[in-house]
Amino acid sequence: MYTEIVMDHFKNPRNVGSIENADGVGQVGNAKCGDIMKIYLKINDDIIEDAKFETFGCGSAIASSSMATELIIGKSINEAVEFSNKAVVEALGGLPPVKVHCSVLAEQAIKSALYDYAQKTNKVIKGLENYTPEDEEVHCH
Amino acid sequence: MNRKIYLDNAATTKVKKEVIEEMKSYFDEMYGNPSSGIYELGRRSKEAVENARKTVADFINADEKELYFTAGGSESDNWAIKGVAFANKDKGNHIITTKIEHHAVLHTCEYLEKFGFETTYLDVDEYGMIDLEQLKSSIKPETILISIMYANNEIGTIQPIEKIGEIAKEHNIIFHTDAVQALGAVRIDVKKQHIDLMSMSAHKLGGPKGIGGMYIRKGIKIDNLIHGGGQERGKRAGTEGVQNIVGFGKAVELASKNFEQYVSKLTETRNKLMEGIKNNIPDVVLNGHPTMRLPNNVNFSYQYVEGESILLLLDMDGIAASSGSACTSGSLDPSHVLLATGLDHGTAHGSIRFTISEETTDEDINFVIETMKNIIEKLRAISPLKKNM
Amino acid sequence: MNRKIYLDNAATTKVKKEVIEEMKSYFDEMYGNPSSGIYELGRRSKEAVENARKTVADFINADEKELYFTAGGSESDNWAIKGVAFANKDKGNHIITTKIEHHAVLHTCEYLEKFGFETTYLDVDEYGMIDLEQLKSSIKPETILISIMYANNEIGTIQPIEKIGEIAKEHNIIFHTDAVQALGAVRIDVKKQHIDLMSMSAHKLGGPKGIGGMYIRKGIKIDNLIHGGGQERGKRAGTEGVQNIVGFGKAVELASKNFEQYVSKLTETRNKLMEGIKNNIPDVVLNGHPTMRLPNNVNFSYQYVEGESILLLLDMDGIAASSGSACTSGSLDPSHVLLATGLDHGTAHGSIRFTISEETTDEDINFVIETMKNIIEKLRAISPLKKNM
Ligand SMILES: Cc1ncc(COP(=O)(O)O)c(C=O)c1O
Ligand SMILES: Cc1ncc(COP(=O)(O)O)c(C=O)c1O
Ligand code: FES
Ligand code: FES
Repeated sequence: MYTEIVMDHFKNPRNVGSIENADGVGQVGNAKCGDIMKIYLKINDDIIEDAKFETFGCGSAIASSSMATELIIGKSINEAVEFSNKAVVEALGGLPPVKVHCSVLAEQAIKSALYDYAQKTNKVIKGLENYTPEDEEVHCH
Repeated sequence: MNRKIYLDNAATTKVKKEVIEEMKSYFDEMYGNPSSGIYELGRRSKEAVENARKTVADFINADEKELYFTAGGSESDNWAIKGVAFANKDKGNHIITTKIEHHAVLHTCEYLEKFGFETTYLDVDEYGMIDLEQLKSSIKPETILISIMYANNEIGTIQPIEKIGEIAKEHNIIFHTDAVQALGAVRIDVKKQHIDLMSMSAHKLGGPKGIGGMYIRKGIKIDNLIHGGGQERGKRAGTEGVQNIVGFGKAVELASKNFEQYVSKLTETRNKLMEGIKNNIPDVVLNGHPTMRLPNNVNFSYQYVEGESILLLLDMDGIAASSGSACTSGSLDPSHVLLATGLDHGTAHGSIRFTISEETTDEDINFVIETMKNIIEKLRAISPLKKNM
Repeated sequence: MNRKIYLDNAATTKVKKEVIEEMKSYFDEMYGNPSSGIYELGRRSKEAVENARKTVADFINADEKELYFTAGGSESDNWAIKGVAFANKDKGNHIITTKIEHHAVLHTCEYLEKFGFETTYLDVDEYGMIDLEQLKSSIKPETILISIMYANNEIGTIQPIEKIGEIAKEHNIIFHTDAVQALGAVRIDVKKQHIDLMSMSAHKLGGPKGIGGMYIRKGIKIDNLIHGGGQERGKRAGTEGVQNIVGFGKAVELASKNFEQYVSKLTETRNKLMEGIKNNIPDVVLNGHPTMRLPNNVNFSYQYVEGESILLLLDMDGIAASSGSACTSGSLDPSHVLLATGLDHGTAHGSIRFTISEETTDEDINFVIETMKNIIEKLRAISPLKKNM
């Protein structure tokens, strides 16, 4: 059902945990839907130096968060805003259609963390102007 | 990883050696059509079908003329409910069932709305038990059918079938029970328990897949679900799956031998698994009734983690189980059964069902407990929920 | 008496060696539930089901997403007709079928009267052929379904399916065909022949009993016959009879290999039997079409004698066949199919159907002809009818 890459990231997730005094923290999803993703970012000079995650969710959700953190470490915040779940799905070698939404969650968690960073630092991030994190939590999937 | 522990016997079971052995000759030796009784090959098939019918009927204390073969539990449920509804619509349009039925019952009731039928879905308590008082007060003059499952497939809770049967009888309402999970696990007596219709499926007790049965008390008005040839006394058309019917019969024959012994051994093993999990893993919730439950069913919710990830990790260790999480089924909501018992969505997502068989050893149990302990620890370590608590 | 000649392959067939071989491992090795895709055992079963689906779909030039497994031909017929009727009743309440359909179609149409549907039963000519002009003139604005069998099980007549498909398409009416007897005996192309729904059954072509299929063209509106779990893309609930599905797939795979060769060999043997009977026994009437008939079907009426007595005598000589006589079925009237072709009751009572297989040898044929000659002579000698002629 899952590709080898998905299973690898699921079995041995990269970047698990939290970052103390993180520059941006985003949490999306809720337990009602069976998935919560929390992403911590350490940002220096608008570059994402480190990313960590905590996830409550299925194999696809865990693998997606692992892969997403891998992909955004080293990226600038402008690049990270452009980051889409498609990149995660591709990097994972594909996801079953019913599981693609778990990768969307990863994209949203990153946006949410960037938003938090923008709020904290009073920055305007291009592409995040109309973003409001609450929107993401209303409906399951 | 070489060990394989199959603990999903409520989903389906391995076909028993003796069953396969019995079925063998019905493929290319005694392959006649039972309806072709005029020649020997046909007569032999007919005989085989009737022998199986007697075995199954005896096991539930029915007359063999009240036992019909179907393609499985789902067909039986559909037949019972649609058949009774359509045959008795002049008497009323109201059906009573529960919130924790199998989808074969629930979706059938929903479908019948299109034909003007209405359904009351009874609540269950935290253990998955219905309330007999609510049942009584739900009965209306238009009620033509009560359909309440014997034992639940997810949480294993066994309903007070005899009491339900008595209530139905008092009110002169037809009583159907889905006994797919109960057959071979509890003593069923359709006469004593006042059951009018009962669904069964062979693959849940060591028989082949795609064959089931239905008990229909003599005199019950029911339309066919499958019209056509005169098979099954004109009540269910289609060339009989003779080899499968023979297998069903054999599986029931095996179940009826040493029945009490089998059940008590299973119960003992089940209790070990239940205790082991409760004592070794914190923050777990038992789903279903502590004692009025199927002898093979262990179902817990593991807080702060999600079921599919548990199943994936279990599979890596060669353990097969199932979960009520929405993420396993691709649907939006977790198991309707768990929600009906009052679990919140989050907890329901973290449920795992183990259903054992007589092949399950103490060694298996210990390995499963140890494995689960590690898995839950690992997943909780990466869960954002745990910390918030 | 040691020789055994099975010539009732239209009733059911022996399961082929290769089919049994293929099914074997799905009883106690790969016994997982296909819906439990999370673990290996479940995935394997799922794969097996999907492979079989592809094989069957390819054979009839369908997309695998348009192929659904059922418990057999009768279920498929019921599903097609009830499913289309209930799903399209806002469009109309009229169904067109023929007088020579299998009871699974006829009794289903009759049942639907209870729900306000009306059926036109098309006539057939002396060969069992429908009249396309009558079909066209029977179409009304309320017509929602045309159900016409591909090939008849008693007399073997093959209908002009492609032309019927074109007429249905022109009028935007759903076209169902019962191809239970045709599958594996004639080339079927659901696309070219404009078939919207098609019933199949495995046990008619060397597969196991109790498993069938239905082709449903993408976009066709149809209600479920069996509601419940999400199996078969939500269209047919019930745990899949995996071992039977695997067997069905294998039987179709075998049929698709050397198909033309198989058909021409069968036709040759059939013609020998047909000629042999015609030339050796006086006062016989061929039932069905002389050329547009199934390659395995030989059906004659033997005047002045009754079918059951012939069958009994044949059985004594180890030959299995069937008859359209009322006396074999215990019903009042002889075969509705024979009557529809215009046979008088007396003649219809004396009909015998031989349906051969690829195992049927020339020696068998000669033995059957010789035996029949003796039997008919013997029975005519004691018949009062013969003398009156
Ligand atoms: C033409 C036709 N339709 C339908 C059926 C019913 O198929 P099954 O026996 O698989 O239900 C048969 C065979 O009995 C048949 O010959
Ligand atoms: C309680 C219950 N009812 C009905 C069914 C359906 O049975 P089958 O899969 O044989 O159609 C099942 C099993 O899936 C079940 O557990
Ligand atoms: S977290 Fe539920 S499907 Fe991925
Ligand atoms: S003559 Fe005896 S049943 Fe017809």
